[in-house]
Amino acid sequence: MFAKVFATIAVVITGSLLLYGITDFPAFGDPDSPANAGVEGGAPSAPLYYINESYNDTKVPNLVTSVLADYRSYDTMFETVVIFAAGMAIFAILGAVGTDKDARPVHPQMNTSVNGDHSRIIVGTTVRIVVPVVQLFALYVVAHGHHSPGGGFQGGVILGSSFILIALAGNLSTALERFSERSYMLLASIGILIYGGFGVLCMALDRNFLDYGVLQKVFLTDGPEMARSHAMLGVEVGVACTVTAIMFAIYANLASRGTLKDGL
Amino acid sequence: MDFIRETIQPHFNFWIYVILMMIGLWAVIAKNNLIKKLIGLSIFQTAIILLYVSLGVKDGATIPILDHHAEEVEMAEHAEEAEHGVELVPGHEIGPANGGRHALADTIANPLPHVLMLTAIVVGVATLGVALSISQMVFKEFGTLEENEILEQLKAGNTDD
Amino acid sequence: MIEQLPAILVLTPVFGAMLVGLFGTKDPRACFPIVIVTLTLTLITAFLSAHQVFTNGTIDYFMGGWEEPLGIGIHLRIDGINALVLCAIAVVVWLVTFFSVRRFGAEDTEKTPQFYILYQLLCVGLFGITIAGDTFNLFVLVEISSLTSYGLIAMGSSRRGTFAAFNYVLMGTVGASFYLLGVGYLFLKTGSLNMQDIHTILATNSAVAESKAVTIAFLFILVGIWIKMAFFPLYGWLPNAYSYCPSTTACTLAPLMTKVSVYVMIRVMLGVFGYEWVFQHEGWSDLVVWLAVIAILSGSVLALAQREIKRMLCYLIVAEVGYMVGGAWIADPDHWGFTGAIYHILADAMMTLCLFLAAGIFAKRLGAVQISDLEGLFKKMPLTSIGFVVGALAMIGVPPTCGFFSKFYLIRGGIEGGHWEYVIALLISSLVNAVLFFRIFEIAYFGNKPAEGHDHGHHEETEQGGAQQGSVSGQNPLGTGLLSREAPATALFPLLAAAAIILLLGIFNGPIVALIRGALEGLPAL
Amino acid sequence: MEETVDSLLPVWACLASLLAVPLIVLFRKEIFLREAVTFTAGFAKLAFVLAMLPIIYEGKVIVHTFVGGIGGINVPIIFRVDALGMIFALVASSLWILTSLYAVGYMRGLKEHSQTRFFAFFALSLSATMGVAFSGNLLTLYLFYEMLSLSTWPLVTHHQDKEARTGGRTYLSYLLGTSVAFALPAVIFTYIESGGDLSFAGDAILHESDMGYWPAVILLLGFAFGFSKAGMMPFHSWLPGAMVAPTPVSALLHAVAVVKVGVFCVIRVVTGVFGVVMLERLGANLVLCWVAAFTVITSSLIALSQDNLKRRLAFSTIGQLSYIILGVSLLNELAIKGSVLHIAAHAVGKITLFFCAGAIFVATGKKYISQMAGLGKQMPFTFAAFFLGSLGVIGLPPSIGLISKFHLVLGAAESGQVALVVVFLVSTILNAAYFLPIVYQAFFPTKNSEGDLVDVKFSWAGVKEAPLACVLPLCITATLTVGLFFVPGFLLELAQIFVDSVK
Repeated sequence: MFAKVFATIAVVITGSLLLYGITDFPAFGDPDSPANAGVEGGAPSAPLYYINESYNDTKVPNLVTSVLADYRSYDTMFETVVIFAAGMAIFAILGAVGTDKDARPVHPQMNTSVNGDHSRIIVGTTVRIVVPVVQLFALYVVAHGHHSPGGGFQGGVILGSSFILIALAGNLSTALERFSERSYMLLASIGILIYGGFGVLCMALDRNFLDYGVLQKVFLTDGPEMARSHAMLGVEVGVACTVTAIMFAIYANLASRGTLKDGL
Repeated sequence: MDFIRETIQPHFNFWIYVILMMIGLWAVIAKNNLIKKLIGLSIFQTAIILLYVSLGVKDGATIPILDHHAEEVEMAEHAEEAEHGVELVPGHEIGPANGGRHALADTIANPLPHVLMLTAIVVGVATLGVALSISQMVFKEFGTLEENEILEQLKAGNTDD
Repeated sequence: MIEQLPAILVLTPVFGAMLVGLFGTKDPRACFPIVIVTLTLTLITAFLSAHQVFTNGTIDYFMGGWEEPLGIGIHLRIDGINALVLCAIAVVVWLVTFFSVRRFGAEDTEKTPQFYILYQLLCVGLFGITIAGDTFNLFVLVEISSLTSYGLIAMGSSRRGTFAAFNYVLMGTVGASFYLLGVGYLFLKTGSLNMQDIHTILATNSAVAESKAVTIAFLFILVGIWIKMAFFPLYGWLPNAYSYCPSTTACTLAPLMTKVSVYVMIRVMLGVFGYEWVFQHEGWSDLVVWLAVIAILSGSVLALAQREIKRMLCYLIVAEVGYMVGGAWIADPDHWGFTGAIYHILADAMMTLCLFLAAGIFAKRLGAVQISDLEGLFKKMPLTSIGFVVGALAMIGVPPTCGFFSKFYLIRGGIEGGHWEYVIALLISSLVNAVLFFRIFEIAYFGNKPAEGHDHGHHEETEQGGAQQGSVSGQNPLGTGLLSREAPATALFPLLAAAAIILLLGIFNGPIVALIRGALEGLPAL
Repeated sequence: MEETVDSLLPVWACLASLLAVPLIVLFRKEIFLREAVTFTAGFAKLAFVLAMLPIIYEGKVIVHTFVGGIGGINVPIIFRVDALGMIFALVASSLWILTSLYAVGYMRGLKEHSQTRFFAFFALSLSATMGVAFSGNLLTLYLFYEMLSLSTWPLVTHHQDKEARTGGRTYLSYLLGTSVAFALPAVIFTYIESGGDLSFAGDAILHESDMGYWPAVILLLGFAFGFSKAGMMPFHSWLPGAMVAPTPVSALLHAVAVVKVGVFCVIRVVTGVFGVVMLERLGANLVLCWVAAFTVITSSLIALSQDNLKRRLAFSTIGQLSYIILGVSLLNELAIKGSVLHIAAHAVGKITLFFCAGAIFVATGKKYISQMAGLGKQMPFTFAAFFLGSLGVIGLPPSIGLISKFHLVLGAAESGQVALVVVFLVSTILNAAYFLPIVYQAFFPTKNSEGDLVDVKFSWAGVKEAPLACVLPLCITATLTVGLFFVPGFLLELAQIFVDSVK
């Protein structure tokens, strides 16, 4: 009861403060609002710059991708690190990953499902057909992020979910056979190393971290624009690696309470 | 009625986000079940995402992806009309008042909030995952996810650590 | 190379963490060498950047080279203040690494690689927060440090620990979300995420600066940070979270998380909103200082009521946060409050580190959780005791430890700013700390139940038994089995190093404070 | 402007005993080496102090800035030796050697435990004392003051029993409590009022301040009560509490080093912080005078009723300390001179008395005055020394006490405070009343008709003097008490230099 009264008071206070603040907000959809067009006294509006210049800078039509993977790629790298950290935190909390081989089932047992074998056949066959398609689509989403909605995170999540699908249809051990904990640890680390590697490569070529333009010497492109475009693809691949690995790892750990045995 | 038209209507996105957010906050504080608290937390975070995304909306603008076709158009016209803005997105008339470089900005939504919220979503997912794993541990330790029962157990067994 | 320092600082631990992920999972013995090399590099980098800042001025670093126009890329900035904070962070994490060797932290060796990965990512978060020049980037890094700390805290297997960690996640996330909300409001009114840009806008565009939304933005950012730093009345999560987690985790988080949050608050006040903007609001300063006074007093009183060592230290942190927030909000004309608060960030980081390390050693070697378990400590572990005593004296504020000088500057600020309630609270808290720690010293020195009063001082029979003749060593406590129950060198080294730094910081407070003063003058808003 | 000499000598005088600490711990198993270290350090310290003496006689001041401040923001740690510090350092360092000798005899005689710790902290507290004596600004003073409180705590609680625990608790809570609650704010207030200057060099810190009467009184009392080592009532009860310590500690620290640090600080505050001129202008000194006068009388009365010898000595000390404060707060030349002299006079006198109390305890195990009747025959040297020591404290000829008290009384008369003259005289009578009967009873105990001692239920057969290491120092200090009466010249000269510098 106390909690509810307290919650109501807190909600009313916070809500009225927030509403008090919005009374002098620009209207919804106003193209000249400060957020969209900048404000006097400051630097030129960043969003306007992105819309007008980013194609010239990077030759990537998807503005979200170019902002994400180039202008604000430092953020994005840490976004990937956040995912990675969350994965590590979950392993640490549930405590299964390690070198102890005994903790892992040597031979996956097909546990007897309540649903009986018929449904397993149907589900299993369906999954067997669907998973390759899903994975292919995932790769498309990663690779085509420059031109259409998509990118490393989205593609990574789809790819990770394909493994989750395997685990759901069969059991966790089946999925872990295809994607073991050792491999997802490696893949997750490698993903961020790829991302960071592009950044460090730029530093090695005497430019700031993640200043992809200088990579034209490496990619042998005509100008810095295409180098940026290519580097973004590489970076997205790195993101996809980490996200795939961690998405599946989180599922595997949560579903089995960290034991990585049976579970869902 | 005037109040609705003048205060709520132009800002209805903000009203919705505040209401959603308060629902989430209320659940975080008042709900007894830990999972319900987490659901509240997710609503809370999602409301913020809604706020940001609605910041980037422009009337009559489309998603921030330049058209493929426009690429060639732009390539072709770039040489001639470097000074003036070019229509990159077919199908959108550019009003004379908006001429120049500003034109493109009117037809393309603000990409920045989208980028930010992609990050915020990821952060939200990560937090949720960690919170769920901790709640699993809590369940393992206490055998329940009801906050009051946990508190009772903690009060009863002060020395069992 | 020099101009790349900010990037190197943040990235080195990222790569360290990934290397642990690659090699540590195969062989946990590979973890420690990787970590110590990484953190030594960051330590060197931090000091190099500080040197660079104090010789050549502020370092601005634009990620991806997106310099123009301001705010399209991500901006990192190391100025005179955060250079010092960086050094403090680097020193603390470097020292704690040694402490972690013998698995003082996660008792479960299986978790070693995860522990070190999280540990290094925590460093990334803390470094990143400190040098961030972009409000949203700050949020991302705050989340990295929070997520890793959730993991590190929940790694402990105690019952209370897990529930405390859950509450910490809730509070931490709400705090970070409030911050994000504030940034959103700010973005909505200014259209910018870059701190420097926002600062310029608020300084030049009065329409924006006076809008309600900006005020609300400041409020929510402030409350978000306050939750993170456990400022009164939002400190409920801290004592449980820090006192039931593994020692190594406590030793890292307790000195750093709250202090870095305080720095973020100062950064937001000075670097984003600007000094004039913040203090033009009448009554804010008074209100926050009063809150700080309550924080100091309640933290001290609650600490007095605790029987567990770590919990007591946790409530002291609450009081110390009150010191710093109060100092930052005093708004005295010469900015002694700010000076004191920033100096106290450094001092308190080292003090808290020292005390938590000592508490960790007690828990490990003596199984001492309660204060009363410390009976006869000085005899059992003389070297550890030295470290503990230095830390405690600093907490009380005895010269020449740094604790004295930070209080000195804070009190000066309080007097000049006319906030007598703050001055009195500081003094009361010092006295309470003195009572607290001398209570412990007494137990450690006399034992819990002292022998009945002797009629006169003839102690030879009771104390020494037959070891009179020949063995003079029997006559002093240091002689009997010196070092026998002493902590291992890997735990003693960080403790004694922290104690030494406390003394050095105190003795050489002059130059350090001069640097802080210089940096404060350098701020555009001052 | 005073002439200054930059020299490391004061630093070395401090370090002499500080460096001895690790050596003492190192040689904890070789007691002879350990004690040799103590003595070496003692003589080294005395040598350093003596080496500075000629410079001071020339009217110069030795200054050494230890940690430089930058841009005038900070208060550096400064060592500064003037005549006042010199007198104090001279007294403390010379008496340390004697006390060490005495302590060796006492501790071995009683087979005390933890002797290494004892000697180590003893050396440490001497460093702190020197630091106070040679501090060149208020901050350095405060720093060493606190260091002294902390380093003497293990000495006070040396017995580690219940009584020691209570005594130790009182000791620290009074000393630390008052210094944090009163002295620290006072220091900071001074710092702000003076615009960042805390240095004792040149004019007094606040001589240009236009402070009002009440702020000045509050600040002055803040200092006087904050430096509660001076034992001003009502913050005096730590001193009787500290008597649980072994006697060498009581002797050197609670008759000389610690308590004199208290009055030393008050003298510094009156002369160096406020300045005679400013206090005179405001008349704020009178408040301090009366608090001190009250302490003098009250403590003497309490001392009368104490049966425990060390407690009686402690209350006597409280009274005598207030003499010094009273003297300096009279603000005239004679009284200040008397105060400064009284530091030395009371030190040698009181240390003798404590040494005697300890020697009696070592020889007989008795602590109470009522148990000491008739002891004079068995311990003639001890009680003879006790007699001389009490002469010194009471201020009767032939003792240095007479000289200092004479100056004090004349000073009071000169300032026209008749009431204070009366205070001095009454307290002198009280002093005599609580000291002389002890001696009288020891030599001429009341006997009943059968020749047995009244009140005493045991015989003194077989009781001899305490070990030589105990008796020798007390004879030396007793001789000093008398000897200084005949050769007071060098002390008077130092006191004169100091008085000239503050006027």
